[in-house]
Amino acid sequence: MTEKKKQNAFVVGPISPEFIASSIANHQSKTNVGAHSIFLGQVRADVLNDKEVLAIDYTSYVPMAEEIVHEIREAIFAKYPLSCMHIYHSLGRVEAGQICLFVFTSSPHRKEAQEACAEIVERIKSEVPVWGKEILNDDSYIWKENK
Amino acid sequence: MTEKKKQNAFVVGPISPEFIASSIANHQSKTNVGAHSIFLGQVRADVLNDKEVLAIDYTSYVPMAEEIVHEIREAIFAKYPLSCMHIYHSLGRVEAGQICLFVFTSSPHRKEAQEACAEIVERIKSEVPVWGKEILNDDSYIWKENK
Amino acid sequence: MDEVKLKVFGKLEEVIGTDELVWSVPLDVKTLKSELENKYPSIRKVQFAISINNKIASEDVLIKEGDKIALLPPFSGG
Amino acid sequence: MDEVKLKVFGKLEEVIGTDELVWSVPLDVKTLKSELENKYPSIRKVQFAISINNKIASEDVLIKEGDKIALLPPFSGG
Repeated sequence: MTEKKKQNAFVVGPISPEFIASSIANHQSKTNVGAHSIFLGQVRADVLNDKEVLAIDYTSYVPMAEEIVHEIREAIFAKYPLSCMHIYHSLGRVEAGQICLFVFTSSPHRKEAQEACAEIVERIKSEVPVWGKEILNDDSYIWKENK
Repeated sequence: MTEKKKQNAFVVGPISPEFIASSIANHQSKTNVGAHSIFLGQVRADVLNDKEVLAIDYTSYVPMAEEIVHEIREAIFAKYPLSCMHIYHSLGRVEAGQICLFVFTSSPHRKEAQEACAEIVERIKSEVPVWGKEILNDDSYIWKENK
Repeated sequence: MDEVKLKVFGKLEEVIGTDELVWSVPLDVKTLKSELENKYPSIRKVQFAISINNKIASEDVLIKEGDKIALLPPFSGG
Repeated sequence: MDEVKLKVFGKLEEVIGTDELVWSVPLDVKTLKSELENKYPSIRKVQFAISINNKIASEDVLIKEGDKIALLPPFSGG
Protein backbone atom coordinates (compact mmCIF):
# COMPACT_ATOMS: atom_id res chain seq x y z
CA MET A 1 0.00 0.00 0.00
CA THR A 2 2.94 2.31 -0.60
CA GLU A 3 1.65 5.72 -1.58
CA LYS A 4 4.04 7.62 -3.80
CA LYS A 5 1.82 9.85 -5.89
CA LYS A 6 3.10 13.37 -6.41
CA GLN A 7 1.56 15.76 -3.91
CA ASN A 8 1.66 19.51 -3.60
CA ALA A 9 3.73 20.42 -0.58
CA PHE A 10 2.50 23.99 -0.16
CA VAL A 11 -0.62 25.31 1.52
CA VAL A 12 -1.62 28.95 1.84
CA GLY A 13 -1.56 30.19 5.43
CA PRO A 14 -1.22 28.13 8.61
CA ILE A 15 -1.75 24.36 8.82
CA SER A 16 -4.78 23.73 11.03
CA PRO A 17 -5.08 21.07 13.75
CA GLU A 18 -8.23 19.85 11.93
CA PHE A 19 -6.21 19.24 8.75
CA ILE A 20 -3.70 17.22 10.79
CA ALA A 21 -6.55 15.25 12.41
CA SER A 22 -8.09 14.34 9.08
CA SER A 23 -4.67 13.33 7.78
CA ILE A 24 -4.32 10.98 10.79
CA ALA A 25 -7.87 9.66 10.38
CA ASN A 26 -7.16 8.81 6.72
CA HIS A 27 -4.65 6.20 7.91
CA GLN A 28 -7.13 4.03 9.81
CA SER A 29 -7.60 1.86 6.74
CA LYS A 30 -3.84 1.24 6.53
CA THR A 31 -3.79 -1.69 8.92
CA ASN A 32 -0.19 -2.64 8.12
CA VAL A 33 0.86 0.59 9.86
CA GLY A 34 1.96 0.31 13.50
CA ALA A 35 3.66 3.67 14.00
CA HIS A 36 3.19 7.27 12.93
CA SER A 37 5.78 9.97 13.50
CA ILE A 38 4.70 13.60 13.13
CA PHE A 39 6.77 16.75 13.21
CA LEU A 40 5.11 20.15 13.46
CA GLY A 41 6.98 23.43 13.07
CA GLN A 42 5.30 26.29 14.92
CA VAL A 43 6.08 30.02 14.59
CA ARG A 44 7.78 31.29 17.76
CA ALA A 45 7.22 34.77 19.19
CA ASP A 46 10.98 35.32 19.47
CA VAL A 47 12.25 38.68 20.68
CA LEU A 48 14.72 40.22 18.18
CA ASN A 49 16.33 43.60 18.97
CA ASP A 50 13.73 44.10 21.74
CA LYS A 51 10.90 43.55 19.27
CA GLU A 52 8.59 40.56 19.28
CA VAL A 53 7.93 38.38 16.24
CA LEU A 54 4.20 38.56 15.45
CA ALA A 55 4.22 36.31 12.39
CA ILE A 56 6.36 34.90 9.60
CA ASP A 57 5.56 35.63 5.95
CA TYR A 58 6.78 32.70 3.82
CA THR A 59 7.67 32.88 0.15
CA SER A 60 9.13 30.18 -2.07
CA TYR A 61 10.48 29.49 -5.53
CA VAL A 62 7.61 27.05 -5.89
CA PRO A 63 8.52 25.06 -9.06
CA MET A 64 12.01 24.35 -7.71
CA ALA A 65 10.70 23.72 -4.18
CA GLU A 66 8.13 21.16 -5.39
CA GLU A 67 10.84 19.42 -7.40
CA ILE A 68 13.20 19.27 -4.40
CA VAL A 69 10.42 18.02 -2.10
CA HIS A 70 9.66 15.33 -4.67
CA GLU A 71 13.33 14.29 -4.72
CA ILE A 72 13.40 14.14 -0.92
CA ARG A 73 10.23 11.99 -0.95
CA GLU A 74 11.74 9.56 -3.44
CA ALA A 75 15.03 9.32 -1.55
CA ILE A 76 13.33 8.73 1.81
CA PHE A 77 10.95 6.11 0.35
CA ALA A 78 14.00 4.36 -1.13
CA LYS A 79 15.87 4.45 2.20
CA TYR A 80 13.11 3.49 4.68
CA PRO A 81 10.26 0.92 4.44
CA LEU A 82 7.48 3.49 4.86
CA SER A 83 3.80 2.97 4.17
CA CYS A 84 3.04 6.69 3.81
CA MET A 85 4.73 10.06 3.82
CA HIS A 86 3.16 13.52 3.83
CA ILE A 87 4.93 16.88 3.72
CA TYR A 88 3.18 20.26 3.97
CA HIS A 89 4.69 23.73 4.28
CA SER A 90 2.89 27.06 4.60
CA LEU A 91 3.17 29.97 2.20
CA GLY A 92 2.13 33.49 3.15
CA ARG A 93 1.51 34.77 6.64
CA VAL A 94 1.56 32.43 9.65
CA GLU A 95 0.99 34.00 13.09
CA ALA A 96 3.10 33.14 16.15
CA GLY A 97 1.63 29.98 17.70
CA GLN A 98 0.38 28.66 14.36
CA ILE A 99 1.82 25.70 12.46
CA CYS A 100 3.94 26.22 9.32
CA LEU A 101 5.41 22.74 8.70
CA PHE A 102 3.77 19.29 8.94
CA VAL A 103 5.77 16.14 8.23
CA PHE A 104 4.01 12.80 8.70
CA THR A 105 5.55 9.34 8.21
CA SER A 106 4.01 5.92 8.81
CA SER A 107 5.55 2.46 8.92
CA PRO A 108 4.89 -1.01 10.33
CA HIS A 109 7.45 -0.45 13.16
CA ARG A 110 8.45 2.70 14.97
CA LYS A 111 12.17 3.21 14.22
CA GLU A 112 11.67 3.70 10.48
CA ALA A 113 8.90 6.27 10.85
CA GLN A 114 10.84 8.21 13.49
CA GLU A 115 14.16 8.28 11.62
CA ALA A 116 12.54 9.11 8.29
CA CYS A 117 10.53 11.95 9.84
CA ALA A 118 13.62 13.53 11.42
CA GLU A 119 15.62 13.19 8.20
CA ILE A 120 12.85 14.80 6.13
CA VAL A 121 12.68 17.79 8.50
CA GLU A 122 16.46 18.34 8.23
CA ARG A 123 16.35 18.13 4.44
CA ILE A 124 13.32 20.43 4.12
CA LYS A 125 15.08 23.10 6.17
CA SER A 126 18.38 22.91 4.32
CA GLU A 127 17.40 22.11 0.72
CA VAL A 128 14.00 23.60 -0.09
CA PRO A 129 13.95 27.21 -1.39
CA VAL A 130 11.63 28.84 1.14
CA TRP A 131 12.20 32.18 2.83
CA GLY A 132 10.64 33.45 6.04
CA LYS A 133 10.32 37.14 6.79
CA GLU A 134 9.81 37.67 10.53
CA ILE A 135 7.26 40.43 11.02
CA LEU A 136 7.99 42.40 14.21
CA ASN A 137 5.58 44.29 16.44
CA ASP A 138 6.77 47.70 15.20
CA ASP A 139 5.97 46.75 11.56
CA SER A 140 9.64 46.24 10.75
CA TYR A 141 10.90 42.81 9.71
CA ILE A 142 13.95 40.57 9.61
CA TRP A 143 14.76 37.89 7.03
CA LYS A 144 15.09 34.62 8.91
CA GLU A 145 18.07 32.32 8.25
CA ASN A 146 18.18 28.63 9.16
CA LYS A 147 21.35 27.63 11.02
CA MET B 1 5.41 27.97 30.80
CA THR B 2 6.69 24.52 31.70
CA GLU B 3 3.74 22.28 32.36
CA LYS B 4 4.47 19.53 34.81
CA LYS B 5 1.18 18.83 36.51
CA LYS B 6 0.34 15.19 37.07
CA GLN B 7 -1.84 13.83 34.30
CA ASN B 8 -3.67 10.58 33.87
CA ALA B 9 -1.98 8.60 31.15
CA PHE B 10 -4.82 6.17 30.44
CA VAL B 11 -7.89 6.61 28.28
CA VAL B 12 -10.58 4.01 27.69
CA GLY B 13 -10.71 2.77 24.10
CA PRO B 14 -8.89 4.22 21.09
CA ILE B 15 -7.35 7.70 20.97
CA SER B 16 -9.28 9.71 18.39
CA PRO B 17 -7.78 12.03 15.74
CA GLU B 18 -10.04 14.77 17.15
CA PHE B 19 -8.48 14.39 20.60
CA ILE B 20 -5.04 14.73 19.01
CA ALA B 21 -6.18 17.82 17.08
CA SER B 22 -7.48 19.52 20.21
CA SER B 23 -4.25 18.68 22.01
CA ILE B 24 -2.31 20.37 19.17
CA ALA B 25 -4.68 23.36 19.14
CA ASN B 26 -4.15 23.86 22.89
CA HIS B 27 -0.53 24.75 22.16
CA GLN B 28 -1.22 27.81 20.02
CA SER B 29 -0.90 30.04 23.09
CA LYS B 30 2.57 28.61 23.84
CA THR B 31 4.46 31.00 21.60
CA ASN B 32 7.88 29.96 22.92
CA VAL B 33 7.32 26.60 21.21
CA GLY B 34 8.89 26.12 17.77
CA ALA B 35 8.66 22.35 17.38
CA HIS B 36 6.24 19.56 18.24
CA SER B 37 7.10 15.89 17.92
CA ILE B 38 4.26 13.36 18.00
CA PHE B 39 4.39 9.59 18.08
CA LEU B 40 1.26 7.53 17.47
CA GLY B 41 1.08 3.80 17.98
CA GLN B 42 -1.58 2.14 15.81
CA VAL B 43 -2.89 -1.42 16.11
CA ARG B 44 -1.68 -3.50 13.16
CA ALA B 45 -3.75 -6.25 11.53
CA ASP B 46 -0.84 -8.67 11.73
CA VAL B 47 -1.35 -12.24 10.58
CA LEU B 48 -0.42 -14.74 13.33
CA ASN B 49 -0.72 -18.48 12.64
CA ASP B 50 -2.79 -17.66 9.53
CA LYS B 51 -5.25 -15.62 11.61
CA GLU B 52 -5.62 -11.89 11.40
CA VAL B 53 -5.44 -9.57 14.40
CA LEU B 54 -8.80 -7.76 14.68
CA ALA B 55 -8.03 -5.72 17.78
CA ILE B 56 -5.88 -5.52 20.89
CA ASP B 57 -7.43 -5.57 24.35
CA TYR B 58 -5.19 -3.64 26.75
CA THR B 59 -5.04 -4.11 30.50
CA SER B 60 -2.71 -2.47 32.99
CA TYR B 61 -1.69 -2.44 36.63
CA VAL B 62 -2.90 1.15 36.69
CA PRO B 63 -1.52 2.50 40.02
CA MET B 64 1.97 1.25 39.19
CA ALA B 65 1.67 2.31 35.56
CA GLU B 66 0.67 5.87 36.51
CA GLU B 67 3.59 6.05 38.92
CA ILE B 68 6.07 4.83 36.29
CA VAL B 69 4.69 7.24 33.68
CA HIS B 70 5.09 10.03 36.22
CA GLU B 71 8.72 9.03 36.83
CA ILE B 72 9.37 8.95 33.08
CA ARG B 73 7.83 12.43 32.74
CA GLU B 74 10.02 13.83 35.52
CA ALA B 75 13.17 12.23 34.12
CA ILE B 76 12.50 13.49 30.59
CA PHE B 77 11.67 17.01 31.80
CA ALA B 78 14.95 17.00 33.74
CA LYS B 79 16.93 15.82 30.72
CA TYR B 80 15.44 17.96 27.92
CA PRO B 81 14.34 21.62 27.86
CA LEU B 82 10.73 20.87 26.96
CA SER B 83 7.79 23.25 27.15
CA CYS B 84 5.17 20.49 27.27
CA MET B 85 4.84 16.72 27.34
CA HIS B 86 1.73 14.58 27.00
CA ILE B 87 1.47 10.81 27.20
CA TYR B 88 -1.73 8.82 26.59
CA HIS B 89 -2.23 5.06 26.35
CA SER B 90 -5.42 3.15 25.65
CA LEU B 91 -7.04 0.63 27.96
CA GLY B 92 -9.61 -1.87 26.73
CA ARG B 93 -10.31 -2.78 23.14
CA VAL B 94 -8.64 -0.92 20.26
CA GLU B 95 -9.45 -2.11 16.72
CA ALA B 96 -6.81 -2.59 14.02
CA GLY B 97 -6.21 0.81 12.41
CA GLN B 98 -7.03 2.71 15.60
CA ILE B 99 -4.54 4.55 17.79
CA CYS B 100 -3.45 3.14 21.18
CA LEU B 101 -0.49 5.38 22.12
CA PHE B 102 -0.07 9.15 21.79
CA VAL B 103 3.18 10.83 22.89
CA PHE B 104 3.49 14.58 22.31
CA THR B 105 6.52 16.74 23.14
CA SER B 106 7.07 20.44 22.48
CA SER B 107 10.18 22.59 22.72
CA PRO B 108 11.62 25.84 21.35
CA HIS B 109 13.89 23.94 18.91
CA ARG B 110 13.35 20.66 17.13
CA LYS B 111 16.12 18.34 18.36
CA GLU B 112 14.94 18.29 21.97
CA ALA B 113 11.29 17.53 21.12
CA GLN B 114 12.31 14.76 18.69
CA GLU B 115 14.80 13.06 21.00
CA ALA B 116 12.56 13.32 24.05
CA CYS B 117 9.60 11.88 22.13
CA ALA B 118 11.59 8.86 20.92
CA GLU B 119 13.01 8.24 24.40
CA ILE B 120 9.55 8.39 26.01
CA VAL B 121 8.19 5.83 23.52
CA GLU B 122 11.06 3.41 24.29
CA ARG B 123 10.56 3.80 28.03
CA ILE B 124 6.76 3.41 27.84
CA LYS B 125 7.13 0.17 25.93
CA SER B 126 9.77 -1.34 28.23
CA GLU B 127 8.86 0.00 31.68
CA VAL B 128 5.10 0.54 31.96
CA PRO B 129 3.00 -2.46 33.10
CA VAL B 130 0.56 -2.75 30.21
CA TRP B 131 -0.47 -5.97 28.48
CA GLY B 132 -2.00 -6.35 25.04
CA LYS B 133 -4.10 -9.36 24.13
CA GLU B 134 -4.29 -9.70 20.34
CA ILE B 135 -7.81 -10.75 19.39
CA LEU B 136 -7.77 -12.94 16.28
CA ASN B 137 -10.47 -13.37 13.65
CA ASP B 138 -11.41 -16.87 14.91
CA ASP B 139 -12.10 -15.51 18.44
CA SER B 140 -8.85 -16.94 19.77
CA TYR B 141 -6.16 -14.62 21.10
CA ILE B 142 -2.43 -14.29 21.71
CA TRP B 143 -0.72 -12.33 24.48
CA LYS B 144 1.52 -9.78 22.79
CA GLU B 145 5.13 -9.33 23.93
CA ASN B 146 7.27 -6.28 23.19
CA LYS B 147 10.72 -7.14 21.83
CA MET C 1 0.43 -15.12 60.61
CA ASP C 2 1.01 -12.14 58.31
CA GLU C 3 -0.34 -12.16 54.79
CA VAL C 4 -0.14 -10.05 51.61
CA LYS C 5 -2.26 -9.96 48.49
CA LEU C 6 -0.57 -10.78 45.18
CA LYS C 7 -2.14 -9.13 42.16
CA VAL C 8 -1.87 -11.26 39.04
CA PHE C 9 -1.84 -9.80 35.50
CA GLY C 10 -1.92 -10.67 31.82
CA LYS C 11 -1.11 -14.19 30.74
CA LEU C 12 -0.33 -15.22 34.35
CA GLU C 13 -3.88 -14.43 35.41
CA GLU C 14 -5.07 -17.08 32.97
CA VAL C 15 -2.45 -19.64 33.89
CA ILE C 16 -3.08 -19.25 37.64
CA GLY C 17 -6.83 -18.81 37.16
CA THR C 18 -7.37 -15.74 39.35
CA ASP C 19 -6.37 -12.07 39.48
CA GLU C 20 -5.48 -12.14 43.19
CA LEU C 21 -3.76 -14.56 45.58
CA VAL C 22 -3.16 -14.33 49.33
CA TRP C 23 0.30 -15.40 50.54
CA SER C 24 2.05 -15.81 53.88
CA VAL C 25 4.87 -13.40 54.62
CA PRO C 26 7.61 -12.50 55.41
CA LEU C 27 9.63 -14.11 52.65
CA ASP C 28 12.02 -12.86 49.99
CA VAL C 29 11.18 -12.50 46.28
CA LYS C 30 13.18 -15.57 45.31
CA THR C 31 11.32 -17.73 47.83
CA LEU C 32 7.96 -16.36 46.72
CA LYS C 33 8.82 -17.29 43.12
CA SER C 34 9.73 -20.85 44.04
CA GLU C 35 6.66 -21.27 46.27
CA LEU C 36 4.47 -20.02 43.41
CA GLU C 37 6.13 -22.43 40.98
CA ASN C 38 5.58 -25.33 43.37
CA LYS C 39 1.90 -24.52 43.79
CA TYR C 40 1.29 -23.60 40.12
CA PRO C 41 3.80 -25.65 38.07
CA SER C 42 2.42 -24.31 34.77
CA ILE C 43 3.73 -20.78 35.51
CA ARG C 44 7.30 -22.04 35.05
CA LYS C 45 6.92 -21.51 31.33
CA VAL C 46 5.85 -17.88 31.80
CA GLN C 47 8.56 -15.28 32.37
CA PHE C 48 7.49 -12.73 34.98
CA ALA C 49 8.77 -10.01 37.32
CA ILE C 50 7.53 -9.22 40.82
CA SER C 51 6.83 -5.66 41.92
CA ILE C 52 6.79 -4.44 45.51
CA ASN C 53 5.00 -1.14 46.09
CA ASN C 54 5.05 -0.34 42.36
CA LYS C 55 8.76 -1.03 41.83
CA ILE C 56 10.23 -4.10 40.14
CA ALA C 57 12.04 -5.98 42.93
CA SER C 58 15.24 -8.00 42.79
CA GLU C 59 15.29 -11.54 44.18
CA ASP C 60 16.82 -10.76 47.57
CA VAL C 61 14.26 -8.17 48.66
CA LEU C 62 12.13 -9.10 51.68
CA ILE C 63 8.34 -8.92 51.35
CA LYS C 64 6.48 -7.96 54.53
CA GLU C 65 2.96 -7.28 55.66
CA GLY C 66 1.43 -4.17 54.05
CA ASP C 67 3.53 -4.44 50.86
CA LYS C 68 1.63 -4.19 47.57
CA ILE C 69 2.81 -7.13 45.46
CA ALA C 70 2.12 -7.89 41.80
CA LEU C 71 3.15 -10.62 39.37
CA LEU C 72 3.98 -9.01 36.03
CA PRO C 73 4.45 -10.92 32.77
CA PRO C 74 6.44 -9.17 29.98
CA PHE C 75 4.93 -5.79 29.09
CA SER C 76 3.35 -5.18 25.71
CA GLY C 77 2.07 -1.62 25.73
CA GLY C 78 2.36 0.89 22.91
CA MET D 1 22.24 38.30 -28.49
CA ASP D 2 20.83 35.54 -26.26
CA GLU D 3 19.20 36.40 -22.96
CA VAL D 4 17.84 34.63 -19.86
CA LYS D 5 15.58 35.78 -17.07
CA LEU D 6 16.97 35.74 -13.54
CA LYS D 7 14.36 35.24 -10.82
CA VAL D 8 15.28 37.03 -7.61
CA PHE D 9 14.03 35.91 -4.15
CA GLY D 10 13.89 36.84 -0.48
CA LYS D 11 16.26 39.47 0.84
CA LEU D 12 17.95 39.78 -2.58
CA GLU D 13 14.71 40.93 -4.16
CA GLU D 14 14.75 43.90 -1.80
CA VAL D 15 18.42 44.69 -2.26
CA ILE D 16 18.21 44.54 -6.06
CA GLY D 17 14.75 46.16 -6.13
CA THR D 18 13.01 43.70 -8.48
CA ASP D 19 11.97 40.05 -8.63
CA GLU D 20 13.25 39.52 -12.17
CA LEU D 21 16.28 40.60 -14.21
CA VAL D 22 17.18 39.94 -17.85
CA TRP D 23 20.81 39.02 -18.53
CA SER D 24 22.97 38.31 -21.59
CA VAL D 25 24.21 34.75 -22.02
CA PRO D 26 26.17 32.50 -22.46
CA LEU D 27 28.33 32.96 -19.40
CA ASP D 28 29.32 30.77 -16.47
CA VAL D 29 27.91 31.05 -12.95
CA LYS D 30 31.06 32.65 -11.58
CA THR D 31 30.97 35.36 -14.25
CA LEU D 32 27.26 35.99 -13.67
CA LYS D 33 27.97 36.48 -9.96
CA SER D 34 30.73 39.01 -10.59
CA GLU D 35 28.67 40.89 -13.22
CA LEU D 36 25.77 41.06 -10.72
CA GLU D 37 28.08 42.34 -7.99
CA ASN D 38 29.47 44.99 -10.31
CA LYS D 39 26.02 46.22 -11.30
CA TYR D 40 24.51 45.90 -7.75
CA PRO D 41 27.41 46.40 -5.30
CA SER D 42 25.09 46.09 -2.29
CA ILE D 43 24.45 42.38 -2.96
CA ARG D 44 28.06 41.61 -1.97
CA LYS D 45 26.95 41.49 1.65
CA VAL D 46 24.20 38.94 0.86
CA GLN D 47 25.22 35.30 0.59
CA PHE D 48 23.35 33.58 -2.26
CA ALA D 49 23.34 30.51 -4.48
CA ILE D 50 22.38 30.33 -8.16
CA SER D 51 20.09 27.63 -9.49
CA ILE D 52 19.92 26.46 -13.09
CA ASN D 53 16.77 24.57 -14.02
CA ASN D 54 15.88 24.00 -10.35
CA LYS D 55 19.30 22.69 -9.32
CA ILE D 56 21.90 24.60 -7.31
CA ALA D 57 24.78 25.16 -9.76
CA SER D 58 28.53 25.21 -9.10
CA GLU D 59 30.60 28.16 -10.34
CA ASP D 60 31.94 26.57 -13.50
CA VAL D 61 28.58 25.65 -15.04
CA LEU D 62 27.69 27.44 -18.29
CA ILE D 63 24.36 29.25 -18.49
CA LYS D 64 22.73 29.28 -21.94
CA GLU D 65 19.56 30.49 -23.54
CA GLY D 66 16.44 28.71 -22.28
CA ASP D 67 17.89 27.98 -18.83
CA LYS D 68 15.73 28.88 -15.84
CA ILE D 69 17.95 30.83 -13.49
CA ALA D 70 17.26 32.00 -9.93
CA LEU D 71 19.21 33.88 -7.27
CA LEU D 72 18.60 32.20 -3.91
CA PRO D 73 19.54 33.69 -0.54
CA PRO D 74 19.91 31.28 2.44
CA PHE D 75 16.76 29.21 2.98
CA SER D 76 14.64 29.64 6.08
CA GLY D 77 11.71 27.29 5.72
CA GLY D 78 10.27 25.09 8.43
